[in-house]
Amino acid sequence: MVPTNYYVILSAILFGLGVLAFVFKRNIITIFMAIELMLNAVNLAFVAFSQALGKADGEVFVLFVILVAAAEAAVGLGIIILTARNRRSLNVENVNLLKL
Amino acid sequence: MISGVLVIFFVLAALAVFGAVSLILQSHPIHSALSLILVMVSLAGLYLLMGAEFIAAVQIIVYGGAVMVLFTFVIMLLNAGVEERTNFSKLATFGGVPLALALGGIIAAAIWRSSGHLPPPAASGAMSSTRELSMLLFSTFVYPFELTSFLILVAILGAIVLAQREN
Amino acid sequence: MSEILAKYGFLIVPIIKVAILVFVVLTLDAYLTWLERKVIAHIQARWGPHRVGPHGLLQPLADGIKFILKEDPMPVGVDKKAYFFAPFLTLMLALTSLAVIPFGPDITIFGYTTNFGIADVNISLLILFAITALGVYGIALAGWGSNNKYSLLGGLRSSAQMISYELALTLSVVGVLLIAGDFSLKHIVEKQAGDMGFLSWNIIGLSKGGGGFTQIIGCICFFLAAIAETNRVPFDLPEAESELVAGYHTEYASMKFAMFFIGEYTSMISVSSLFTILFFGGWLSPFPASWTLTHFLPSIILVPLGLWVFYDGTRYETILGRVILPGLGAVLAALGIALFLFPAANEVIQGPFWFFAKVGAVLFFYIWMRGTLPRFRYDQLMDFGWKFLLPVSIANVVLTSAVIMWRMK
Amino acid sequence: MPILENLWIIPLLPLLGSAINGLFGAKWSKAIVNSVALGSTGVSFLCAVEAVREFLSGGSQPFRKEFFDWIVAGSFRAGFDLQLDQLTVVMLLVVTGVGFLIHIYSTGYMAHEEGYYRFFSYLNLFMFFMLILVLAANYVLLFVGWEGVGLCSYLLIGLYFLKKSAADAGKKAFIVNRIGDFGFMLGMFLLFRSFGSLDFQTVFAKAATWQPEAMGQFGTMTVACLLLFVGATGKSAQLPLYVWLPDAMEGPTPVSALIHAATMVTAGVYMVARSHVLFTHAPTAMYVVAIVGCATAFFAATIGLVQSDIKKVLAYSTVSQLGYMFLACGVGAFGAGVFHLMTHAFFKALLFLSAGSVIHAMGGEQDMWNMGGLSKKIKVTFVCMLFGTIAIAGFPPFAAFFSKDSILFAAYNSENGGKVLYGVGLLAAVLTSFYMFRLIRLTFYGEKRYDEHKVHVHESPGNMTWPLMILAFLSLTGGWFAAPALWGGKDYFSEFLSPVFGSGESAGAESASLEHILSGVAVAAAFAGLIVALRMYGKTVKRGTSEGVHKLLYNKYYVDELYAAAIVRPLVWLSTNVLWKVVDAGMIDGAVNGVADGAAAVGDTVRHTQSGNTRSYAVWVVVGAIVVLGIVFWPILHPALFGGVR
Repeated sequence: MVPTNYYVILSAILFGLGVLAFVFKRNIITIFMAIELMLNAVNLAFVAFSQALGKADGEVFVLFVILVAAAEAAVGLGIIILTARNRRSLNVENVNLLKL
Repeated sequence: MISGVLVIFFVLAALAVFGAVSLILQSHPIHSALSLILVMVSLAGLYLLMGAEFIAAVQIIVYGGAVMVLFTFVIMLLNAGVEERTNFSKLATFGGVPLALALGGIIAAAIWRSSGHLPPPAASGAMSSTRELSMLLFSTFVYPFELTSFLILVAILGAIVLAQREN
Repeated sequence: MSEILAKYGFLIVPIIKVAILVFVVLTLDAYLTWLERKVIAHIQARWGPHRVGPHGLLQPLADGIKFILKEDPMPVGVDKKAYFFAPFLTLMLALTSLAVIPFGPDITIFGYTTNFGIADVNISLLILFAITALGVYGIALAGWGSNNKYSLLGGLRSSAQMISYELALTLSVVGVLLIAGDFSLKHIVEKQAGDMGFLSWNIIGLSKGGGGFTQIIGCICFFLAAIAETNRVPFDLPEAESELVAGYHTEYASMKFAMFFIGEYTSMISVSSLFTILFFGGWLSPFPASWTLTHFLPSIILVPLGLWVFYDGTRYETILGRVILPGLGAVLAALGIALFLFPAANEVIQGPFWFFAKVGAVLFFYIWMRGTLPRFRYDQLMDFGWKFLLPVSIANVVLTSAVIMWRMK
Repeated sequence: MPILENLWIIPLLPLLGSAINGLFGAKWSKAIVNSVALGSTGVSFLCAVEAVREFLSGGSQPFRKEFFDWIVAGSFRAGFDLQLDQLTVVMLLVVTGVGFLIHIYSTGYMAHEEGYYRFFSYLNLFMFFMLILVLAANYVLLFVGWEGVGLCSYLLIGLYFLKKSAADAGKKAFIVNRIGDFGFMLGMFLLFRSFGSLDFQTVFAKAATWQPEAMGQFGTMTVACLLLFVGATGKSAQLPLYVWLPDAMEGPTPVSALIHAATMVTAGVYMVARSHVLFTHAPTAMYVVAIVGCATAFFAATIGLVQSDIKKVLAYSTVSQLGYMFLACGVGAFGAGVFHLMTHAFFKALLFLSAGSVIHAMGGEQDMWNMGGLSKKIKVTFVCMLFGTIAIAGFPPFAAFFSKDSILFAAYNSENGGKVLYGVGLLAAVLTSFYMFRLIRLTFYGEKRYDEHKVHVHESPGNMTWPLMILAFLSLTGGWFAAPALWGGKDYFSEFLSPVFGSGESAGAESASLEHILSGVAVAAAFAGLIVALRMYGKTVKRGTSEGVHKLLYNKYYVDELYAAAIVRPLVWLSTNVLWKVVDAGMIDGAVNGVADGAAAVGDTVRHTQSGNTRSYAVWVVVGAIVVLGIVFWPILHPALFGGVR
């Protein structure tokens, strides 16, 4: 059998990569994907723990996470479409109305 | 001696990590999306390995079949081109890698030390786990569940309002 | 021999089954195209293919050879990865979806019991849906990859369409799931078994336990959604030739095109099988089990068919016709007689016989619709999916669960 | 409906009238405004009469009712409590009755003035507050009425606010009253601190149990009484705060009659009389009151001698009459004080209204040197004014004869320096009769000193003359309650009030002889004044050249100039040079601007983190996550960081 640690470490690695993508990508959509990647990493940890502890609560939370991610995707992509429409660009570095 | 399960695990894990890395390295959003789908599918495989069939199926159906399709759809709709490598943010350029690594490292270290004693995930019977899931969902977590449905409704409305062209 | 099976069966049997299944399904696809062309031709008062072989029976073969031999041009400016990946993905997923479908009850050969199908997973339905859900990527990537506005529009349409109809597809099944209380297709079929024959199928729902409830609404919703999922008429907008030359596979030729082609028909088959399993009792005979005479129906059908084919072949003027058709007829007739003589084999054949009969009917219905109905407009498609299909299937879920609750107390 | 049970009706009616007129009067015709104002006042007068009837028929038991709680904080309670006892009865009838008459008069007097509806709205509002003042059953509610009437007097003095002098007079009245009110409030606080309540019942009940303080001792009671008296001096225009009243004559004459002669200015006297229990326990305060009253009486009378403005004369006479009332209170003759208050209300209202009628006739002329020989032209006014003059001068059997006589008698009887007080009071009486008859001579006799062709002298309309006649009748008969005291009988008025004040001065038969002598002296004094006046202002008079004492008196002892130099200018200087330039501009603005500048500076430095670049923000998020996780996981992590073994 596979020790729980492996799953969890894998999820940590994926999460780190997600953070990296989150910081490094310039395309709004890709950044959004990075967020999804982090969510997936968290889900993995959830499932691993819940299976290890023999409780389904963790999986319930995974379900919630997935649902919320779906909702988030709907709204977020709507926002992205608007942004792209208004600024003719998907590069977050061009979306800088707040700069000094 | 390495058991077959372990082999499968490592294969899937390697796939997932590969997908995540290529998500970062790919310059075109649609390729990033494909790599993300790869990650998700391999994660679904891992769930199956752990005996969480239902979660695995939902992972593929919702994430793979709906969310990521939405992403690709939007990418096609906006006809997103290759990502331009601007570097306006010095902070992100120089501080990004170490910080992200530090974060991942902290989490990894903490988990490594804290979850050592846990037993390996035991694949309980699929239907049993699914049934248990539904029981919890409709007894303990019923209010969060209903709230989530409401949240999704709100999200749908918000998406419609956002995406419609004002005229 | 049996001990070998007992020892390495877990390895050998699946391989054999996969081989058989792939062969059968590919042939089936090929002749499905033939059937489609023929049927539509007759609907439109034409002859359809009738040059290659008697009644154009060898047409599929010719087509296959043509596909293999054709040049495979590569348009400029395509996104190579996506362009190459898409057809493989489509075909792969289509074939994989067959893996979890039980074509019949468990069978025992040489003392080795195995399920009539490749994998017997207890969440086969979920897996099937998962695979169908991934199916959209083939089309979307094809549309995106082959740098062409028609393809892109096709891909966009298909991805939007699939997301929209997947909901209805999944929800329309929930009723059945509620009745069966199980994700396993095998169990779902067994739940429909009853001494009242077809009356206890889910579409009628008079199962002997009294636990059933008619799923006619779910059945209709599922069928419509399935057509949309497989991009068939009247929902074949991704490849609407009158608007987008050939939709997402405009830029594809030869083998890649063939892959899309085979993938489409395979998914048709798998969806029809799922339809049969969910609502029409899968491999169950429409007659009560007590009517043992009905077990001879295969022979009763096969023998006259074979004799007619034999007779029909003798009237052919071409050599090929004179050879092939009578041979085929003879084989069929012999098969019928053999089944009649060996009851054991007959018993084995019962399940698959009914299964394929039903699937064939459903496929014929597909073709029939294609020959009959016009294509929807895009907004009509969306309105139909969101404003009619989805609410109706949700209503079905509510209704069924209410009835079940009422039965429980 | 028993009015006594619903006393609130009496003040409420004028309030309604005021609200209606104030809100809608602008668009309505004079007739409607009249009917609203007169209706509300008249009905409330009738209600007051009915309430008094019920009170008397009910065995004249002091009535008191708490209608609703207004302020309740801890042990402190200030409720909307109204009470009705003999003292209140007197005030109530005077206020509503005289007020009603003056309302009637005003309809004629104000007929051609602008701000008609405003005037009546204010007048009704004044009635409301005055009634609250007299009906109040605790100091807080009394203070409400107190402030309210002050406000109304301010509004009414400044009715012609376009006239600078009027606006200034209003402000002056308001500010001077503030000083008095300050003292009054301090007194209230002290009372609450020492008695734990401001309710008349409780306060007086507790106070009655206290040991009366000795003469010259400044105990709690004395201080409280003195503070209250400061308020009284402000409201009732006593030394040193009398200065606002003469200027208040800028207001319309009916206002002067109602507020600055009949009712409001007597509020101080009423308040002192109301809290007589406290004062009787503080002889020092009593003495101060007596001296101040007496001094004011004389002082104001002297100023009144030489004034040329007819209303100014009456104003100073008012001040001196109020002084008489305080003198009475000071020597413990509260009954006499209230008695004089009532009679004074009658005849001073009469005098003012007549003066108003004269001014009306002269077309707004107020300087007596430009009048003369009016007696033929405006007979009714002349007769009425003559009645008032005789009354105030103190000739029997007119009202003031009895009231002033009883005051002087009480002063004469009072110990420690009563004789002196009596003497000064008598002198003031002489002066009073002098300046009043001077006024009569200058106004109504001699040859006319005005231009016939410019001024068309005419008698006032009925709605002005009728109130005059009624008031004339009242000022003739108003004093007859006390008549029996002359021949040793009972002073009915004091008898009536005795439940409130206790039977103070009992005019026994043994002192009857003395009283006869004293009243004879008083009449003699009045005659003296009359004779002198007639001799000095004969057929032909001309404006006196003012020098020496005359000049001093004519300029009112330069009191206003004195105040301006001593108080106003230093205050102005302080406000401009210290409070404004240093405190406000320097400290306060400095602090505010400093805070703002500091915030701006901080923002200037911090805003550099807001690069506006989303990726930088993402990095910041990561940093935050690292910090939080580091803190949370520290116990798990530190062996790992420092090479610890699992």
